[in-house]
Amino acid sequence: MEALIVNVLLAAMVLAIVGIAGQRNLFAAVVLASAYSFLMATVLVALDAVDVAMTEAAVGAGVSTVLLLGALHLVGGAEAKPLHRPWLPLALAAGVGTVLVYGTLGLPAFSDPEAPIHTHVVPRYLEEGPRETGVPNVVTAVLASYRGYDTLGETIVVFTAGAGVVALLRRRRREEKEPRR
Amino acid sequence: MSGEALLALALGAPCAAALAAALLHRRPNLRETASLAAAAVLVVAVAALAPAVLAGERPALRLVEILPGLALALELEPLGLLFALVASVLWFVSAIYSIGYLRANREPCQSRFYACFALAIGAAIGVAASANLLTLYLFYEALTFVTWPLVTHHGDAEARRGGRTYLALLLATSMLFLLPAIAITWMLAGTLDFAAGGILAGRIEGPTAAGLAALYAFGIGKAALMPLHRWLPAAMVAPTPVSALLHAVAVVKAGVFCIVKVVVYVFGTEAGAFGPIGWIAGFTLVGASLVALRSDNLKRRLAYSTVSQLSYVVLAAAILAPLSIAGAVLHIAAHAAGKITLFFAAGAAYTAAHKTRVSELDGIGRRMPWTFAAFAVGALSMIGLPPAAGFVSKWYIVGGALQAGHWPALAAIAASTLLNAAYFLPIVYRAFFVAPPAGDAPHGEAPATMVAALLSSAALTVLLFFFADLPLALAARVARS
Amino acid sequence: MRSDLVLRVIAKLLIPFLLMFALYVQFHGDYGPGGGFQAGVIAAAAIVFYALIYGLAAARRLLSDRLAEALLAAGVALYAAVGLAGLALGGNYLDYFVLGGDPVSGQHRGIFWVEAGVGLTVAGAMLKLFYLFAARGREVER
Amino acid sequence: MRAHLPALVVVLPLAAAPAIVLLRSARVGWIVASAASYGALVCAVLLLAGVGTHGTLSYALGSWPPPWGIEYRVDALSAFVLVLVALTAALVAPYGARSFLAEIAPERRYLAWAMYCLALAGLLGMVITGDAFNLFVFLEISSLATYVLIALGARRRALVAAYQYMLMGTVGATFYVIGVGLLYLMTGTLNLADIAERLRAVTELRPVLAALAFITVGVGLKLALFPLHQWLPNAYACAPSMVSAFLAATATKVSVYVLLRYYYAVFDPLTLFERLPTGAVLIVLSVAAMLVASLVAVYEQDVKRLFAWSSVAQVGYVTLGIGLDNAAGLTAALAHLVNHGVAKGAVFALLGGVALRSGAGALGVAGLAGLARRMPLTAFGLAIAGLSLVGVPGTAGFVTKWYLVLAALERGHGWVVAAILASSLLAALYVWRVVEVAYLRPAPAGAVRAEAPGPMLAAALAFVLLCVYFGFETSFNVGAAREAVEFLGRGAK
Amino acid sequence: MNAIASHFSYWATIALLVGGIFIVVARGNLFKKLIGLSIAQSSVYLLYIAPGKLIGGTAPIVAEGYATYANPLPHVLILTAIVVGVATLALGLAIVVRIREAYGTVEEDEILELDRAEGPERPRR
Repeated sequence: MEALIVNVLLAAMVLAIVGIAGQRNLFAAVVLASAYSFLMATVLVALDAVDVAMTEAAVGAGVSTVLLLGALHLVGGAEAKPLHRPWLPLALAAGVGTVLVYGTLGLPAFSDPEAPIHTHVVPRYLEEGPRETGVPNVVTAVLASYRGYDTLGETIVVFTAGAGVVALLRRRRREEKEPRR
Repeated sequence: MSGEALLALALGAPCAAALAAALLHRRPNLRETASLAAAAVLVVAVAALAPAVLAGERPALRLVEILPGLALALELEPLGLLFALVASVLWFVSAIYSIGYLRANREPCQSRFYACFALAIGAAIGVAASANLLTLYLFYEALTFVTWPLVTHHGDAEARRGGRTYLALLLATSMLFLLPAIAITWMLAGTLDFAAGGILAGRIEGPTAAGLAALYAFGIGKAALMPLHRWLPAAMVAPTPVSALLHAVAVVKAGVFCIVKVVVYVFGTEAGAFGPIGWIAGFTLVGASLVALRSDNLKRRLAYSTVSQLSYVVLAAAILAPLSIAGAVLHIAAHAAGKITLFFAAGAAYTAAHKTRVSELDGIGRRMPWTFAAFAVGALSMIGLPPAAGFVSKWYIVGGALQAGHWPALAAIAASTLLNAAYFLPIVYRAFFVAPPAGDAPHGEAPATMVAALLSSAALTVLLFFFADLPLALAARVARS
Repeated sequence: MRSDLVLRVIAKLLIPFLLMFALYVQFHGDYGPGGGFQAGVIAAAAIVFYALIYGLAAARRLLSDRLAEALLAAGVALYAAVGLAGLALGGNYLDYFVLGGDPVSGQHRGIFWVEAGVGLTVAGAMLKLFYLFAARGREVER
Repeated sequence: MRAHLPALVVVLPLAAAPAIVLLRSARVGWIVASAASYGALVCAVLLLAGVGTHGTLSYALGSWPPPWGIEYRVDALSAFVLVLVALTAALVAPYGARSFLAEIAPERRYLAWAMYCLALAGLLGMVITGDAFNLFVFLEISSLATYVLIALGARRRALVAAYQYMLMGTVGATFYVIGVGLLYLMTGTLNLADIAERLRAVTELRPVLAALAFITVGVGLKLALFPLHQWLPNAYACAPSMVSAFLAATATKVSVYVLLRYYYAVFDPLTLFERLPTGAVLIVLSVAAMLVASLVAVYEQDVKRLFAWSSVAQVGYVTLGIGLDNAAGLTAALAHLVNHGVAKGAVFALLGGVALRSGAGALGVAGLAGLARRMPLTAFGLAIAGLSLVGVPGTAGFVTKWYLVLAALERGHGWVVAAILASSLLAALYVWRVVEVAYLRPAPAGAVRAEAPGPMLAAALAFVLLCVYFGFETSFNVGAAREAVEFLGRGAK
Repeated sequence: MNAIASHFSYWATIALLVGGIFIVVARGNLFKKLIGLSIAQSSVYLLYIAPGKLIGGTAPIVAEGYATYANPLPHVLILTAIVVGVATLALGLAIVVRIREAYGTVEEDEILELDRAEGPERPRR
């Protein structure tokens, strides 16, 4: 049952992408993109990834959309060119797809409890995590403690992007003080 | 002083001279004194090394091990000593000459000239004393690069074109053929150190050997085997002292020297592989002479004469008879002395009378008797007539060819000798026995320093005929190994 | 739109709750979904909301560009500092065990401060991005 | 403290970045950044020494044992690359002070310094980490910082270059993550050593092969593996001088390291090299890169682009060494990381000085006319570094060429030897184009004799000296490389 | 049939990736390319998380009465991936905005045209 819901949602996402690819009105594309993110968030909930779903909703559907709209406002409305001779890109993308399909054919089946990812490293997180870190939300435990260094990196990525955008978009201090003049 | 120290001195003096030239470019006199002094030091150092080498020692200097088993090292053996002697003595002579030449012709950026000139000699000494193929290759390439500024000295379009041909040919050959040849040698022999009897002895035979020999013969483009000889005439855009020292002595001799060295110390007993190369050399011998015969520009004619004379050495080396090897070694010295005289004379004619073509030289001998007397001596040496050094070396080469019963070689030598006579004697004849054209601006000899230089080199040519024992001794030692 | 009283009032009422919620998400992350990252986004959203209603300039008076930038850096600095604290107290980098009396409390402390760092940086970053893009927008309009 | 060097070498520059942003001053930023760079260098050197004596070091971040926590691994290979990156950083940091002053608007300078620290930290982190996903995170840190640095270039096309790079770089990173994901799904772990261990037990190879493909392409995009190199020429040509020098010497090198790590430390147990024509493919692509890119460089008019194209070709040398897959080849590849690094660092650093003096955002070959008169030292340095690119004996470049030729001969690939020599001949062509203009063309009227500012010139000449030094004293660029090759289990039999 | 059911999630993921890459490559509009890019990035989320799901399991927040939990490790990784995604997007948009200001367009071919018109020698300001 759950699998079915997931698959239906996935199908909807594929449609959304097709829409984006065909759409020449950028505003519509942005709207579709944020719809896509919402679908993604829903799928993630269905996959029991609540933290991720929450983040995706906040970021993918929220922040990204705001950013896109803000930038769109500066960049301007519609795409000039129609889709010109898409065959080469299509072939390229399809090639990537085929390699990946070939690869996934050998992967363990959906929700197979015997799959390596359920048997190797994770058990300790689930069994010992709460005791070792005193945090019942294992995601938080792994995020902040076991793989805390990754999270430091992640924070720095945010910092890099923030500072980078400042470096790219800031004006001389005078202008920055009062944006009207 | 120990051999090691002397070698270091021999290598250091030119570098010091270069540095001095670069630093003293505000003080011409001091600068030129410095380069003369360095030249003198070099001559003394090399000469001081001679007795030891003749006594059978091998003065060696190990600089640095670049890669495991591949060291930058010097070791002076008879052949190298001879080349070093020739180069150093003639550097001294041409240092005197170039002072006069540069000043008389008001050449630009003389400091760069002296610096590169000294570096070139340093590189030549390095080639002469190299103990292994890596060191040889390093100094060989260095020689190419430091002479490029000299070839393009005038910096005009023609100089640039000449410089390109020069660099392109020398670099292409050394990169495409010489480097792989060395690498293959390393793979086969596991070492690159020169050794009597050859490091490839017993490790290589048949077509492989012939192929490798060809790689070496053409890889060493400085030997100017046809069809890779074009760089030599192209380099004649350089000021005359450069043409004289580098393209009569240092560069081209480095080329043939490398070939002899490879034949003797790398292939050794396997050197039969060079048979085919002999044929190419023979062809070059005659072909170049023919071109020389047809070219009116004096320096160009001399250049082609050089091409053919170099092939004497290659041919002699390829014949492989002990006598011919000795002849090859001797010819390196003999041709150097004779050819530098000729270039000096040509430069003098240009400086004093601004004449560059053979057809303009009518009666010039009456105004510049000393210069053209010297020219005559050089010409005799080229043809191989007594009393000039060329006679001795040719004698040995022919002897070697007879030893080996190598008739085609003999034929080629005979033909080119006739051709030599045919393109040198007319010049001498014009200079002395044809009346100068009317309305020709009167002029005398070139500046004293130049005349002194060319007379001394001419004298050297004659001396090498009468007192050939030292070079002979060295040559014999090389031939024996 | 700016002059709409109702909106202003609602906003006045709403924004504190938004910030409260942000704090909840921040510190309840140990027990339920959430954590510094989501909290940072929500907190930033509150200010953005304020800016949309009271105008960019007002928002910048409330929380200046410089401050946003400082937050951006301070969060990372805090996170890195926690790691160095681990070093100072004789553990490895980012070692929380040594931060408290017993390992678990140490872990608690470490996670708390680390999440705080994440929250600060994210909030600062989102705010700064909004300010910059919005400011540009003004210039385009004029 | 010695035990914590693995953490410090990364954390120093990492922590420097926020500090700089808090202090908001370009001058302080420069001081902090330089201090961080030198600190990193010291740590890296100590680590290299430590590896020499104690062998591979493992550092558990957060004291969580791997594979549960993230592990830092310092071995002969990673220590070698660490030193290379840190050394470059230490050389360019002083250079940057003056070049940023000239090229970057004042209100952006301190941010540029922060970005530089982040780029450095990211690269170091990629090298030292033993965790597949942590590698991705640090890859992104360095990439994002790099995009910004490039976009700060003086000309508007810097923006386009940065955008192109960002597009291709992000696709590459995504591919990498997919590859790692496949590996994770097959092994359930992210620790590289652990993955390698558990891959031995894996029987179903299809996902692993796909992972190999995706990781190769993903990393290949970052290291400008022909034909995935399109981003590189513009990026290097448009970036600020210091950034060009820094990137040219480090960025692609680190990616090469990552590729090596995966090939030899992760996939090797599966003998994928025997099952797949990976080596052959690499050889063909590399040869294509060496010839095509060099040819483009011969006809390029913009000097910085010219040498950027040459970088594509030189990366070809490196990948060729990997493709040949024998002791000599790998030694050549690793040694060339250093040899090319110093040569290109020198070239771009010197060109930065020229651009500063001639005041042009971009430099045409013709713009170098009379350089030997205007900036004699610069011109000379350019010639020397160029010779190293050509691979003339007595320069670092020759060492690489020698080993490459030996490796190709060992494999019996005569045509590869020919290609190597041909491409170095092309290199001679494009280098000499520049040298000839610099030495034989008269300087434009009114050109004054002025070398680049002291610190810039000093840093650039330091690179040049290294080009020559590594040509004679090869205990680091070859010695350490051989150690690393031994470590990779491809040592000379 | 069984294979399709058990691997559908993977293939949907792949479809998303392919779509994203297609948009990036085929579209000439820099803004649109970025949308495609972030879609391509987001497709990876599912590749990691879908296999972590266990039917009948619950979110990895340990509590009484639950035995099977979804695999938390992919969640952590993807949280990072999401952040990286938005960071890249923000940066990309900033660059696009600057390009628009510098060139007056965000259409790839027009920009290349403008660059070709402006020779190699001229600086920006």
